[in-house]
Amino acid sequence: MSELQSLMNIFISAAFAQNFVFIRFLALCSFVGMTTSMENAIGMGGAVTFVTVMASILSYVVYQFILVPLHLEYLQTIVFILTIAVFVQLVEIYLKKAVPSLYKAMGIYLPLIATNCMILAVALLNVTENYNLLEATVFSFGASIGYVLALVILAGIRERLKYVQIPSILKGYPIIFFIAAFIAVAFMGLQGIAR
Amino acid sequence: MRNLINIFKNGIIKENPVLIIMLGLCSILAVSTSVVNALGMTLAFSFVLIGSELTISLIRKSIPKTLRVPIFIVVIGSFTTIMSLLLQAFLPDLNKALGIFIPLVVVNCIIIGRVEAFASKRSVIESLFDALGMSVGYGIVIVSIGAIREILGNGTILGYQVFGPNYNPALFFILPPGAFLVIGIEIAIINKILAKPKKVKQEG
Amino acid sequence: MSLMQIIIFSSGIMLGLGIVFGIGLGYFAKIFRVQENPLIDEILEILPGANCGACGFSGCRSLAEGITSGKASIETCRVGGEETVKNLAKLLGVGTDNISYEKYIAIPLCKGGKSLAMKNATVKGVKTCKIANNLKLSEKICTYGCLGYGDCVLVCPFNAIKMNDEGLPEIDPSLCTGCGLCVKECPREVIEIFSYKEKVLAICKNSEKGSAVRNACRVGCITCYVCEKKCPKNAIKMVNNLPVIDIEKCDLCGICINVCPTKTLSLIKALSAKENGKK
Amino acid sequence: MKNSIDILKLGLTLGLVCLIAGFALSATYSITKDKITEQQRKALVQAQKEIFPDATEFKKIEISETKVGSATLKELYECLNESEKLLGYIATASTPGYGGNIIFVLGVNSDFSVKGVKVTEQTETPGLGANIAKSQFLEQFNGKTLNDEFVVKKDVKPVTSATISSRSITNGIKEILNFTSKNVKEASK
Repeated sequence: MSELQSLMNIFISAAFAQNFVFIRFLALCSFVGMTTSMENAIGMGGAVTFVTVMASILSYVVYQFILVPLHLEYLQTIVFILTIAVFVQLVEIYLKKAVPSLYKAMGIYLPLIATNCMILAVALLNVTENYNLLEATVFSFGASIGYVLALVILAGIRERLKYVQIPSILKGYPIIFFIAAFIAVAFMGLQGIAR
Repeated sequence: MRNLINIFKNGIIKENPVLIIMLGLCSILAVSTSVVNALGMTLAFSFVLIGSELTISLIRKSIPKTLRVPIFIVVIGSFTTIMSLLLQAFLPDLNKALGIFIPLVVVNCIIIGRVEAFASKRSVIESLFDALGMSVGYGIVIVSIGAIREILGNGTILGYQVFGPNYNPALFFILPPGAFLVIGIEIAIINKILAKPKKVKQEG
Repeated sequence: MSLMQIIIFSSGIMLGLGIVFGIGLGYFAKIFRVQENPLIDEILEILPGANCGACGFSGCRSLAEGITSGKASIETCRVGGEETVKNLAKLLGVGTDNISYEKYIAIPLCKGGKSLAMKNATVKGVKTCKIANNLKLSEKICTYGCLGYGDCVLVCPFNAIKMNDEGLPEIDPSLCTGCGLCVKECPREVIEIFSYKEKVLAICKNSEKGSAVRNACRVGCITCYVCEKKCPKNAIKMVNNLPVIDIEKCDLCGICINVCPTKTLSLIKALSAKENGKK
Repeated sequence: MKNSIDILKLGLTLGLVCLIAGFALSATYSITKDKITEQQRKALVQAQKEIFPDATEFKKIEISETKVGSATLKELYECLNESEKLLGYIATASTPGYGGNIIFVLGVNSDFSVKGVKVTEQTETPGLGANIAKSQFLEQFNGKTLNDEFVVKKDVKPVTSATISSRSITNGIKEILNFTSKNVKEASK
């Protein structure tokens, strides 16, 4: 049935074909920073997935039931980012109380999740592609899976970088960007699989 | 006065937002397919950065601690929306070229970073100079990457043919992997210049 | 939708959202208040906040946590100096008498100012010490001395360093806390940390033989061994062509300072900001 | 009690900041509102003028946005010249391409053959797929009618190394042409 097929289509295109990190260049700040170790990457990926899915549902509801009836679509950027920021701050306060170990590991990156480009981009794309609620959730879930995939791939490679000879000039960030370039070529190959 | 110039110079070389502090990469890699786009993005970016840093440092005393992030976000968000409305009205083709990256200026990590680290602690004039320094620093990087990618990937600069008509451009540089490569090279160059050589420890 | 309606609706929605979120955040912050030791924030207020890491902790906040959990004593923070130790003692109700408090400061070991060091080039372009040192862009012949482009000035969180008109850094002992950031920053490691007790020091880093130093700088140490011979307590030993003075043996008689042909040796106490760098 | 006053104060401060922001935004929006709609109209009118140079009036046919196969029809206009004679129809539609949606304007003559095609917006791979927006590729559709096959490599020469983009725009045109000819017949009866 074509309903499920179009949902799968959205999921695959968000996670692989139009990967948010390698093709659309979103959320690079945390991508570069949080991939020093595998559990950092997974911890960050998990939190971002949760926040992205919840934020995209929240912003969909706010958009459809407040902005559209009053024809104030132009407020979408600021209303979305405000809801996302407040939502992330609530998650931060909750994490600090309930799971202090994860809170310590996240360090500076927790408030930066609020400004993670991907979450706002997902909310905005839900509007421009005028998805319904189910499609929007699948889209945000696909996008965050793509993000976690990118984090895990790079974290894996970066952990092995310690045992490898790198020319001194490329030490630190340049080598990471070179690796990202080659992974991006691989992801570009996937671009045709989902319309 | 010297201190202010220092802050301005700081933003360009010593603490270049992109190459040293490694922030704001999303917009740089995505938009720098041509110099015109890069200039447009710098224009939008500096408008929002200067506006936000000034407003935040004006009201920095009266921001309660728990509301710090939401207030920053509302101020930056409103400047971004004003900028995107103005762009849609007066520069429609730039708006189409930059597309989704105009609203994404609000989550540009440099603006949030500078506002939190600098503007919420320093006086208005210092924030102004810091914002100017950062915008120039950001502009230099994005325009240089834009130029490289446009010349190699498209064979044109600002739209004019550079290598003659039958040069088939190395498309690689317009596509996403090229962007990663170019910024990697640029960081390597800056590392080489600014790196402190490991000197042998002198005894005695 | 008339303009007035748009303005009223938008402002109304934003106001509504703002209030709802504000109250939500406040309420949430109250329920999930983490019982953190309030002492940490008080200590953090007293600490200088330079996050320089000289105390071995990864920043003032973790030092504050160390102090509250007893892992660190109150004078671990050298940077804060006497005034921080006193405030911390007052806050924690701990006596300060048994604490031997020693002040450290940073001292630039170079007297070769513009008028004293010989030049073999004039430099145009980016003026930072790192770049000059890296690309060998320095005006002075001496490759050990201070480059004079002020990287240390920028890095000092306490604004204790100023460049004098001789192009040499002057460190104000009252402001300097000995945190060591300038030492790390200087590409030629001209600046070093010393305890601020009275002593004699050789203000030069050039460890080459006399003749090479003589045509590089008028105030460099030309390894003439005069100070080593003349010192009544033979407290001075030449190591790597530079005199090292043994603090215990030296009784600050000052003979070596007067006898030194190039006036490289200086008495630390007298080394106030003004005098440094002049012949 | 003191706590709830604090919370209320927090709410009011954030509310106040948002109010000021909301006011500033709505002020800018009201200034730029008509300018933006005018810009959008201008892009569309310019595309229509290019396809039907001698048409003077574009009457919008009341038709809601409908999904036609994989493409979606956005708007449909009747084009009339000075003497109110029907010249043809203009349809704005979008079809999913390689990189994202391709938005194009299709001009249809009264005998339902293709008058002209213009691509107004696309995010295909720059340098490759983006060439479908160029006129050399689009002009080959002029004059085609329903009984043409609209199949890439057969009667439609694709853009080199961008078969997916060429195929998506080709079948987008085919479906919209098919849809317009069917629906307009009922509408004009």
